[in-house]
Amino acid sequence: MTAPLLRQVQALLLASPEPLSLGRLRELCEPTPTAGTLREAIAALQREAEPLPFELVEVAAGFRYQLRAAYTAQVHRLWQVRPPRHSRALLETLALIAYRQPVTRGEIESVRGVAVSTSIMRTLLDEGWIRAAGQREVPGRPTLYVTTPAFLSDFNLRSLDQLPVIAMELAAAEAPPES
Amino acid sequence: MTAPLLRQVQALLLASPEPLSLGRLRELCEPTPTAGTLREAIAALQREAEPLPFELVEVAAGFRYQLRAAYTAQVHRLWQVRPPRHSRALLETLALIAYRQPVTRGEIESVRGVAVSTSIMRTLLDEGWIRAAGQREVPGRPTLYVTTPAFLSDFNLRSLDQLPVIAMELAAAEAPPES
Amino acid sequence: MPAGGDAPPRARVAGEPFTAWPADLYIPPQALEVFLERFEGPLDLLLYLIRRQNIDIRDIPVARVSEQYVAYIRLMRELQLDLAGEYLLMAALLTEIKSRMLLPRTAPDEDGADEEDPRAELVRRLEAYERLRAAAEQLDALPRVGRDVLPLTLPASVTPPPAAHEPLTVAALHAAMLAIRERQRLQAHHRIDAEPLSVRERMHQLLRRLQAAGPASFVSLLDPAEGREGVVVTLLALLELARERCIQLQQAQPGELLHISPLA
Repeated sequence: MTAPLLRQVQALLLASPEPLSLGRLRELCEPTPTAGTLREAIAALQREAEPLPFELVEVAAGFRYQLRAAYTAQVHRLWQVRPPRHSRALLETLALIAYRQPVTRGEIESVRGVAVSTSIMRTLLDEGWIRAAGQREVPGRPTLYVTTPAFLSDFNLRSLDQLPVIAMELAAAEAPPES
Repeated sequence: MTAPLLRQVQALLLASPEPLSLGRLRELCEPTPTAGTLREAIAALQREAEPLPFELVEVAAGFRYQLRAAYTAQVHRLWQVRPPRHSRALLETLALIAYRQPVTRGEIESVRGVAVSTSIMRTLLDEGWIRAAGQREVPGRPTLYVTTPAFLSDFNLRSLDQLPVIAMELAAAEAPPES
Repeated sequence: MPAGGDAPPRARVAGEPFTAWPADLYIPPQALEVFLERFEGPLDLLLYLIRRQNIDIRDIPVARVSEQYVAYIRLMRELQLDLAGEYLLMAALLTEIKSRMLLPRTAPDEDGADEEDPRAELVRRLEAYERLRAAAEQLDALPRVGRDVLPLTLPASVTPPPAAHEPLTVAALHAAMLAIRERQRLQAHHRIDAEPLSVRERMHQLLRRLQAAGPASFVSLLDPAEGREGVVVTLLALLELARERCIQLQQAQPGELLHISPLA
């Protein structure tokens, strides 16, 4: 006897520490559902969660259940932690990498007008939000940075297109100077 | 705005990596419910979960949500297809608990500078490497974690003294700045 | 406190947005420090000065803004804030633009192409930075895992077989701990940077030392542990002492060792 697809999907999503893509979900369900049936099941689960303190969202890496924002403060009290706040310097660095990728550290510095501290780059790498992706073919061959799918998932985004609209302007800004 | 007690309790239980006792739940809900009301809410949540793939059970340490046994096979497949890899975050969290025990989640976060995810705590608890050992007597009474005998045997250690020595700087750096 | 234009608050003092610079108001030094520390660099400071006065960014009165900019830099120095070199670079750039603005503009050439406004490059950089600042704010406003949303993971009632895990070793734990310590060391280093080294205090130290031990070279007066900031503070203290005629600075040739001797 196999459980209804709807409940299988729910169980898998709740058990997985990471978002699950449609493809992964199809592999894991039995019998293998069509993509359409699976999408319908997910939509039904999303409706079902409406009155509940958690929601089923789609992010870059796939689908995940998450606690609604209104309840997180209470849970943070449980852990006695203040959610980590990120400095403006870090957010500006991350924003530039997100909107202009791939960029080098020098290019970030030239837009921000100040040096980017090593600890900021390290934090961004540690969080898994950015990664090195080759080198720019200019003297010194500086490392190029791009954002990762984990960045999108952690910011509740499905793709880079979903970044707030300011994206357009920033990306349109002049090409990086070849410092 | 406070959410209905039922949803508050559900949110706390879903997000907590370890079982929550009635006492802890009462501390965390707002406004503080009577023990009777709280028990009723838990019973209601248990009934609500009947058609769902997870259940609300009472174990020694308190109440927790878990996936029903009927879904075990499915969940195991989830692990088998891609075995959970021990991330650097997990390793560092375990290292901090091993070297600094007893510590609270907040203390781990303040040393690592980033949030410790619930799934990491859960993995460490599930592996049987760490356990809750009381609460720090500070406001909020956060849970203290220590390593278990299973941790020692899994790591082939006879006692904690056998952990490689780390210079004392770390402990010193943690202390509030004197001078 | 009135808001300065539509500039976002640059700081909060006692919970109140701190947008305008109250001209005649006494600001407790701590609040002032908090306010000044919030600037993310020279572009950020310049934008603040421009937006606060509702100046058209494409028509910056360079002389006035540069004067205000330098006043802020001086204030930051007095408060011993860790001043990045880029701030001074910008001061130099503003001075250069100011002087170029004084030169007569050449007439448009036959293509009708006007000579570029000396401010054009700076305006481009300011606008690019302002967009970045807005982008960072929007990014920060997105619901974020760990802060606003918590992914749920439920345990199975039957724990999955542990075999699938990669083996963990004590060595890996040790390495993880070393990595943490290394990071903390870096952070501790930053904390030292932020610690105010007082020029006034350094002047006293240097004078005592020179009077006790006699003439010394500049290099011998530096403490490597204090880093770049230490060099700057020591140099400022020496210049200050020389100005007050407490010491004498001597150098045989540019680039050679700087010798310092106490004056009676």
